[in-house]
Amino acid sequence: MKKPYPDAVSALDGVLFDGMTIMAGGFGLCGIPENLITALRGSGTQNITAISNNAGVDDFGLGLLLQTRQIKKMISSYVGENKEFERQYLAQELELEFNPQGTMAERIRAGGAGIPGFYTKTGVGTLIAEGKEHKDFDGDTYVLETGLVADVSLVKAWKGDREGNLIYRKTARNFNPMMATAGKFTVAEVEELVEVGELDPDQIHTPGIFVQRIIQSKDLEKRIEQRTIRTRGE
Amino acid sequence: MKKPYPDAVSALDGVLFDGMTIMAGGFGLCGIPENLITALRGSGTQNITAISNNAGVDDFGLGLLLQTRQIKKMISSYVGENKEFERQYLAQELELEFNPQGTMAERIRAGGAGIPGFYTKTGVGTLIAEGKEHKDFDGDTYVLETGLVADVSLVKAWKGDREGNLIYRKTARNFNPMMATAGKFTVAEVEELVEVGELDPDQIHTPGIFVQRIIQSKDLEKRIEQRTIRTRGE
Amino acid sequence: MAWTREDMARRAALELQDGFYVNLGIGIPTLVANFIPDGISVTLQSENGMLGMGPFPYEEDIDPDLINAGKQTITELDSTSYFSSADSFGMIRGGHIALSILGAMQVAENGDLANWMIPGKMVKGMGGAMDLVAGVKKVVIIMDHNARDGSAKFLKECTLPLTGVRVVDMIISDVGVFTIDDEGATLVELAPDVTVEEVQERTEANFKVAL
Amino acid sequence: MAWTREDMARRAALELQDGFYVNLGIGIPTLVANFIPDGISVTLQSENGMLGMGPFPYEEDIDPDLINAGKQTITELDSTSYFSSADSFGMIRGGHIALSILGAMQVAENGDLANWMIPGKMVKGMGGAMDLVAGVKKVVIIMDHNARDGSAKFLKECTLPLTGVRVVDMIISDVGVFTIDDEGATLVELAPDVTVEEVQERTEANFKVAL
Repeated sequence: MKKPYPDAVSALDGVLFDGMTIMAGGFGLCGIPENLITALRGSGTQNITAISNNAGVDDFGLGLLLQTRQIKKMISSYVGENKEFERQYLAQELELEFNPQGTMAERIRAGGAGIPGFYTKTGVGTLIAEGKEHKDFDGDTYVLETGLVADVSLVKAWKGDREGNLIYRKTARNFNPMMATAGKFTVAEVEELVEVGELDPDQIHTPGIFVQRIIQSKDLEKRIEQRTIRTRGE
Repeated sequence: MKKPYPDAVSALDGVLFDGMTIMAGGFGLCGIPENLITALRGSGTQNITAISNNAGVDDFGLGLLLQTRQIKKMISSYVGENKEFERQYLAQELELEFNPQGTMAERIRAGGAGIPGFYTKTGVGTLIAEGKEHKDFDGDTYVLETGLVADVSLVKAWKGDREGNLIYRKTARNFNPMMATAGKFTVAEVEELVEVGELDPDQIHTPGIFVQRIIQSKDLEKRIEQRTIRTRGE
Repeated sequence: MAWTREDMARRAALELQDGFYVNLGIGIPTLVANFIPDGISVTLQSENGMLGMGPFPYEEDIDPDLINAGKQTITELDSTSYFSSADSFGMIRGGHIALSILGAMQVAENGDLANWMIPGKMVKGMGGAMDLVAGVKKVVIIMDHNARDGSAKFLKECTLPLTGVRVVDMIISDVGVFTIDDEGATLVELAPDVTVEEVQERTEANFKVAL
Repeated sequence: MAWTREDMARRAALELQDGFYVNLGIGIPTLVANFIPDGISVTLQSENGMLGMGPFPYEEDIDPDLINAGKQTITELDSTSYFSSADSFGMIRGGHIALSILGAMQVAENGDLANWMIPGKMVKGMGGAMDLVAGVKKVVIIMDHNARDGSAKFLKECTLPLTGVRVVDMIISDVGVFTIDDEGATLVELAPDVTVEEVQERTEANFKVAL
């Protein structure tokens, strides 16, 4: 049971198939599995349902899979940054399911934790709740949302060890920990792949049980969408 | 908004009332809020509903509140270690609600996260599911469980800062992080109360938003229930 | 003289109280952070997984792993903690955030809010807005009182798809401040030189006046 | 010659596969850790919040913050991680644990399990047993084949309150090994010198024989 793989292409070997559901971690372009997305593009896998908070930008992140028309459907909370997405969606070439961001995060956590459904107040009385079951608790109305799982989850962490234990860094954590739990098969890429014992057991964010394969990222771009600075004196 | 208090008695001042619901962290006697339990006993608060995985032992942990008959009802998963508990329960002096341990942990997390109900497979077909709503998802049957909240949660951490950020140590973490989120008012005791900035932001288990007051523990006993050792040569 | 965007942000900052945990939306609400009153300590939550958001970085401190919910580069503080999106929205949905300040396309007199989609136009998504208005204890809207074409944005009923039902507690617009509760809407403050009559003309919603 | 407790634990250990994440119950199941076959790496989960459980400590290494689900002092390994009870049972309920080995009071031929309460006696609670049998992929029971009074424990139907319905995949008792699937129970191994007839006499459940 060796989890470390030499690169993204080998780490995805044998686990991809047309029509599959993929989860990809990240918020915007922060904390996305760059190497694994590139390898998924290279695989030519078709008709993917992609669960990811955002859809990348035209030439980066999941935008790379939109360019090649590998994605059939997106489940996201916000896709405003991507022009190619807009074009494909308006031309009805792409299916889209919007989820409130917190509902989406919780659905993924639920999927990983064996919870098939939960109630939330988010979206009650809006389009999002139409056609879904409602239920009252203590006089308030809530809507039933279901757990989400993926055939393969692609996650990005900062450090990881050879058993698959992961530690994330700052806001690059975002959706990655839940997606690691909700993949039937989870592949992680990390900036530093270390020996077992180098990570503090109290600080591990994702225990290795959730990670089937792990690689060390190469040539990360870590692109910034909104470079916002202050100047001295402000 | 100063969160640090000088001791457990002052940290509970003004937040206790007869008939209240308390959550107390810990698994067995590991990671229990010793100082706060002692102060709660000293307060004389009556008719408490106590949500805690275990009930302590006769003369330690929540057992201290059973001795003084301050607890009206326990919500727990396992109470086997406590003789006084058994006596009061068999004499019908004490109400008891058993929850499967994972269901209990999830109910507390749900309470803190604004989830009033969720479905689980745990307990379907057993006494635990009797009288509860059932629902099928993908051909399997699940039972509806509800979120739990407390008037006051008492938690124990290893380190905490003056903003209430907490870090737990080893298996003393257990129920403490969820209980911190599920208390309408949460009081934490920590072994080391440090200045803001001393804890690594990536390693904080409980963000300070969940902690209203914090004290440094004094004279912790940290009693061990099952002292199990191996000898050299084994 | 109607309020400028800065005036509105400054007025919104008066809703902050010492020790509050607050979530600020994208746009004008972000400006509120510049007007936190002296002597008050407020902690900013960013729903992508951060409590204790600091100011924008100096050029040399930019970190691609550290952004806010608007995808802008930011900095951390001594008190900062990071967490997952699930934990972040547990915090929001669970009612632990005291105040959220957001923008709006339309608000109805009963507190209904529409701020995420215009049918027929490309929809970018609701992001965390539906979760915030459903979970946060108090929701304050900062918006221009009227649309660019002059039409009313504070309405009897929203015509756009809703973000939340009966969720808005306060509107701060360029003409003044309204509170909304179970009894309906009330105009409680006017911007300088703005009259009640002018506000009534520019508003479709019914509101009481209690200046 | 019926199997001893060690024999049963040794046999149960043959169900382990390289890379498995496993949860061992209190009592005889704990012994299984002593018989993990050479060349196989298995990670033990403790449901109070630990993955990668090490052996009992030497006297000087006892740490009150480090116990297993049986409240025994233990040690950590290089690969250990700690997490909350909610995360631990998310792992269990979510099907991430390959194998759980537990004790039993009664098992029925359809896989029903009773191992937590005897009506009329003080009930200590189910702890994590209901969650484990509901969530773990494969559930193996180690038990004495008969109760102390000689009565059968492997039954047509359990008479005690259930821990889970149709959850047991394998029973290892002192007389041999049974598998249970949708088709029913099958005796697949016998302890040395135990006969099928003897097993049938000591068992109430119907079972096929496929030795």
